Amino acid sequence: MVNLGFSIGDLHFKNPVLTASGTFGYGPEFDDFLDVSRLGGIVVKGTTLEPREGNLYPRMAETPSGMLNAVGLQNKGIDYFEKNIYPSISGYDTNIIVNINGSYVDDYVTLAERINTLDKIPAVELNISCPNVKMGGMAFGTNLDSAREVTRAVRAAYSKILIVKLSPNVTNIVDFAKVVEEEGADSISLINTILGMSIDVEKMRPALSTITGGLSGPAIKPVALRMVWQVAKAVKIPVIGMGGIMTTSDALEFLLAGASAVQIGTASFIDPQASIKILEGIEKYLIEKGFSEIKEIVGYINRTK
Amino acid sequence: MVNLGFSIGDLHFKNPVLTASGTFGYGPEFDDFLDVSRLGGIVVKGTTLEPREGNLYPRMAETPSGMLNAVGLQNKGIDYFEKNIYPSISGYDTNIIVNINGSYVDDYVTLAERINTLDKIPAVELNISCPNVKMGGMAFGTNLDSAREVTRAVRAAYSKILIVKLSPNVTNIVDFAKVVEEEGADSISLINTILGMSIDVEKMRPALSTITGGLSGPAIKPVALRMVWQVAKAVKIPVIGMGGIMTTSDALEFLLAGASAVQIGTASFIDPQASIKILEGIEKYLIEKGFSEIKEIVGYINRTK
Amino acid sequence: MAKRIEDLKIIENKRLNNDFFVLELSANDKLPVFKPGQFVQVRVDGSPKTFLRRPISIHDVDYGRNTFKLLIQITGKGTKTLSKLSNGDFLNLIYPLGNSFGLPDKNEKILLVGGGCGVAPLLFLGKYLKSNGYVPDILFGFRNSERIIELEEYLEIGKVFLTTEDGSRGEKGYITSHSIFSNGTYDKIYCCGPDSMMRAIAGYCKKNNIACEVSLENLMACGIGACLCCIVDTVNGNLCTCIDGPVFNITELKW
Amino acid sequence: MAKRIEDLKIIENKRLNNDFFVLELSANDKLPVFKPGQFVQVRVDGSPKTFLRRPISIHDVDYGRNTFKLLIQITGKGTKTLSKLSNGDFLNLIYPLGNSFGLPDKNEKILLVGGGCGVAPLLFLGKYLKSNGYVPDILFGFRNSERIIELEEYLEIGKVFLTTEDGSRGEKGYITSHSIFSNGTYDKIYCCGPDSMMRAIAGYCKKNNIACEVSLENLMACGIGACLCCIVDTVNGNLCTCIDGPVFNITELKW
Ligand SMILES: Cc1cc2nc3c(=O)[nH]c(=O)nc-3n(C[C@H](O)[C@H](O)[C@H](O)COP(=O)(O)OP(=O)(O)OC[C@H]3O[C@@H](n4cnc5c(N)ncnc54)[C@H](O)[C@@H]3O)c2cc1C
Ligand SMILES: Cc1cc2nc3c(=O)[nH]c(=O)nc-3n(C[C@H](O)[C@H](O)[C@H](O)COP(=O)(O)OP(=O)(O)OC[C@H]3O[C@@H](n4cnc5c(N)ncnc54)[C@H](O)[C@@H]3O)c2cc1C
Ligand SMILES: Cc1cc2nc3c(=O)[nH]c(=O)nc-3n(C[C@H](O)[C@H](O)[C@H](O)COP(=O)(O)O)c2cc1C
Ligand SMILES: Cc1cc2nc3c(=O)[nH]c(=O)nc-3n(C[C@H](O)[C@H](O)[C@H](O)COP(=O)(O)O)c2cc1C
Ligand code: FES
Ligand code: FES
Repeated sequence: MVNLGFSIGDLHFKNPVLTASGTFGYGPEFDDFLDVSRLGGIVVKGTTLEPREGNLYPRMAETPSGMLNAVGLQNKGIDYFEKNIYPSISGYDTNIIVNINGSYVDDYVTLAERINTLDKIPAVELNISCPNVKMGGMAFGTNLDSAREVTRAVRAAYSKILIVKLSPNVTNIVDFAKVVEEEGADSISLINTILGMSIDVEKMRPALSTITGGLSGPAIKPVALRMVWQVAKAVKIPVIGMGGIMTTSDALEFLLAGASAVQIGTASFIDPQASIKILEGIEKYLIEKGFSEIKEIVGYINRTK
Repeated sequence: MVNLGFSIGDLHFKNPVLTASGTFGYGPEFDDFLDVSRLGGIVVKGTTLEPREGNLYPRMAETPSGMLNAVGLQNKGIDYFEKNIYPSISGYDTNIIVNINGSYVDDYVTLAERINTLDKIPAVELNISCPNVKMGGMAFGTNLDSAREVTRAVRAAYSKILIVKLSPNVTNIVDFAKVVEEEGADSISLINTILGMSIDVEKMRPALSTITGGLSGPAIKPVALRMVWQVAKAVKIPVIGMGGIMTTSDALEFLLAGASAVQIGTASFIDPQASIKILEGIEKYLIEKGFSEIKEIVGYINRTK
Repeated sequence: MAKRIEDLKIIENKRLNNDFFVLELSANDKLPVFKPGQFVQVRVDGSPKTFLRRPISIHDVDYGRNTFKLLIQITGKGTKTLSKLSNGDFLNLIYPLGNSFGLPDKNEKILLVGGGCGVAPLLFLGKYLKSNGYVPDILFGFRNSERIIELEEYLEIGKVFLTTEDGSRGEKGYITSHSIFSNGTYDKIYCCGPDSMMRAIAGYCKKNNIACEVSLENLMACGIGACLCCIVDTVNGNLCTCIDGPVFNITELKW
Repeated sequence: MAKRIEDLKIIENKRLNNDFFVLELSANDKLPVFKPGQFVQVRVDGSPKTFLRRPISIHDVDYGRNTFKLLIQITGKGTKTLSKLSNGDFLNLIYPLGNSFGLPDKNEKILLVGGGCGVAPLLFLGKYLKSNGYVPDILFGFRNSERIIELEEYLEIGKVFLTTEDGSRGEKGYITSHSIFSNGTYDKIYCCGPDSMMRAIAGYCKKNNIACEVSLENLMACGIGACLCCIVDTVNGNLCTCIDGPVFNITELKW
């Protein structure tokens, strides 16, 4: 048997396969397809203080080996989450992480404080990288000072595990990684979607109601992998990699590049069982290659010549 | 008959389909497949002052709907170009544009001066966006001050049409577009490749000798299109769009978003006749939609609600 | 009803005309009981242009043979690829998905309206209604006579009326201008087809106080309520077409 | 010789064993005269994982029937897709590409060495040599007997020697340890196969002063000298495998 476990701070994960925010609902959506408790963790839908309706339809466009989305953080707000959703998912035997979003620093802080009180939520993922909202979101993740400010404020207010999710829409991702590490983040997750666009040539108009949206799926994998590799070399805290992971081999690329764990996003739309298949595939790979612990392959390419 | 022509400054192009630097050789490589003179223009291989061997093998990796390359500006230098290549291609009845590259500002200036003397080269494309060289290249294209400095210096030394090719690896592409416009560029072309990476999971090592490389092909199209749209709205000079254009429909997306012309890159590897097919397709589209001039569709989506 | 993901065997791929074909799929395990209006998410393998699954309605079910059918219109790359599948090939499906059409009240006079690929779910619905004692009228609209599909099975359900845009068969014009609407008085209309058609029918129903359910064809990524891409603006806020629909009563919609 | 891009019809797809198959392709226009060692760039349609063309050597030519063959080893997604093509399907090719093997001097004793899919170009080369009056020996290496392809056609060219890694047929071990190398004295060796094998053969040739040409299998994007991805470091600087090769005399290489 191989040891797939890893830790962020004092939080143990039984394996390195998590699901990405906004692509796995709250978990129950997938109960028919897999045993959610087998996953290393699930990052639930982007949550805000107040309920949000998100952007207008159409919110999605297919692109070569990828998709654009412009959901815009539709969710019922933290009150509803606490009262209606939290009770129904806190039975999962896995780490449930809430992805938090705000328009102002205070929003993030209040959300983190609220979630601090929820026993079964051991971590938050600070989303400073949503490209689909007018205020907040990516604005925090593409400006070093804002990234610093929001991370610092949440860290001061929140005592459990703090993961900060970075935006790929920046010149130098390492600068952002270092800033959030300095401000006390326990882990960094990346990448969120890349800002993209699509036009319906027959109708001569943008495919999305918002014109631009976030690109995800295999198309972005090479960019995501490069950023994860850059960040993992530059920080000491664990890095969670994502972006276009569809197969075991994709997930292994991220681990070999230095990610301690991966998140499965868009893949779950195409194969709701993708996360579990990847988990099984990683275990098989380790056995075949003769490793006994997942950490032996984390950052492997940086250790050899 | 529809009018496909457009102009950059006083330079007329008979149609808006050009080929992208580094993907079409110098032209003769494609003589067996198409009549190069039918194209709106060809941008020849990245050229430097001195001959360069480029990076070590392997320089290429296939990715989902795309490819990574790490050629690193292999070329025989400007002397060889002037003596051996220029005479053999100056018979093409199309605009031949030289893509120039350097490690220092002076390199760019000297190259531009040299090319200023070549009658049959009406324009240069200033490549400040090559991700595959250690010095120069993308370093100029990801720093506003450097972008300004190199554009200003070349503009002062070079009197013909100056196109500046931007890097997509920045937080805010519009800032760069405005700077080079201010410094007197006649046109902006974008995007160059996006920095990416790939790992051979079986061999447990990076797929490229340089670890990272430039991502091109359909995978990057949504990102390229978004940037072209952003830039075209922000500047007054003509914009040349590229990034993942494989079909007529792809090219039309860029034109509708605001590009005055397009460059065909990676597509020429898969179908050496792609550029001509796209040219024919654009003409057909204009006729079917009842337009008589290409400029009627340039930026169309910005004119309607 | 639990959703499943499964490779189903194609036992027939029948081309109806240039635009339409019917796939008959055979399941290994016993089929669940489908409800009319439900759909499946089809994985079109192979092409970079068909990255996401494609939602397709359940067209007909044969519990005896443990098979069901999809009626598909070729509209793009994905449906084109599907049209080339051969008997014996396997197709990966997530199913059954979505809510369903509601039964009408007793003795109501019913009309089924379908345009283009919107006719697909109406066969299953029609058979279901018939087995529950209703005899609905059926109205289909097609671009021209070449696109009309075989109508035999529908004729067993009720009277069938047609429009074609070019008048090559049935009444000429759009479906919404068919004389049936000025003559007939229906108590309930079930409708599936292009957005513009459904909106027109919904408008007519509202004006004439006719109950109406429509089956929406919004763009979908996941089909299982996870992505929130398929939303429709309703009186209860944004709902998901894939789990709260695809069938909506027009009183819910902000049309 | 002008390069062309053309849809060629598959007139036979013959499976040799688990790993290898042969496609026979028929051209509409009269085939150009191919040179042994040349290759084609195949467009594998459909999958996002086979974005680029795949380089495949010309395995055999039949000018009379205006057809030629490709011998392909299934090594990944692209070759797997190709293996499933049926008679009558079309395949888009750019061809003919690359330089060619050089004729040996008169009366030289020749050995052809092939490993894995490296055997592909050697049939065409062998036939060419034979038609020019040479009787080469042939040495092939395979992983095990199950992977060995049919050898009849090669036996008509010259003596055939075999190694398998597990000793299930021919001599046991790697190709480079075959006894032929200690017994035979060749004047020229033509070699195609995995990099490590070609390097070992090249080393042997250098030590023993034997002329040697190898056909490289570098990764290619364009195949026509436009992308500069396929380079090999030679005494004359970086050359392109696709236009300056794929055949190189080992004296040119920095091995
Ligand atoms: C609940 C539901 C049931 C449906 N039932 C049927 C049916 O029974 N028969 C049938 O022929 N069609 C049906 N459709 C429409 C069908 O899904 C689309 O025609 C199909 O997805 C087009 O795919 P394509 O690759 O051929 O076209 P492309 O134009 O290449 O598709 C491009 C993108 O747009 C999406 N798309 C395009 N049109 C639609 C559409 N109308 N609805 C949803 N997504 C679309 C595709 O999924 C893809 O992401 C249904 C749609 C929905 C939502
Ligand atoms: C000049 C030349 C002649 C060749 N002749 C033959 C032949 O006659 N028969 C045969 O079976 N094979 C031949 N090969 C090798 C063949 O091109 C590869 O096996 C094939 O490209 C693998 O594709 P895939 O999609 O199945 O594998 P994948 O591993 O899925 O391919 C992934 C990527 O790697 C590339 N690639 C992988 N292996 C090679 C390789 N060895 N050479 C070049 N590119 C590679 C693919 O093109 C693709 O970009 C030749 C290669 C070259 C360069
Ligand atoms: C439909 C959709 C909704 C998403 N919503 C969120 C979100 O609410 N919060 C967040 O941090 N990321 C969100 N993401 C981004 C993903 O979590 C992930 O970072 C991104 O999709 C890249 O991974 P992938 O290519 O594996 O999907 C969303 C992505 C998609 C496709
Ligand atoms: C193999 C290769 C070599 C390239 N060399 C150059 C170069 O020398 N100079 C340059 O400005 N861009 C170079 N590019 C970038 C292309 O010109 C183009 O900007 C990029 O590939 C995006 O377009 P595409 O997706 O259509 O290929 C190169 C791209 C490739 C794939
Ligand atoms: S399609 Fe994903 S929520 Fe409906
Ligand atoms: S493969 Fe492009 S230059 Fe050789």
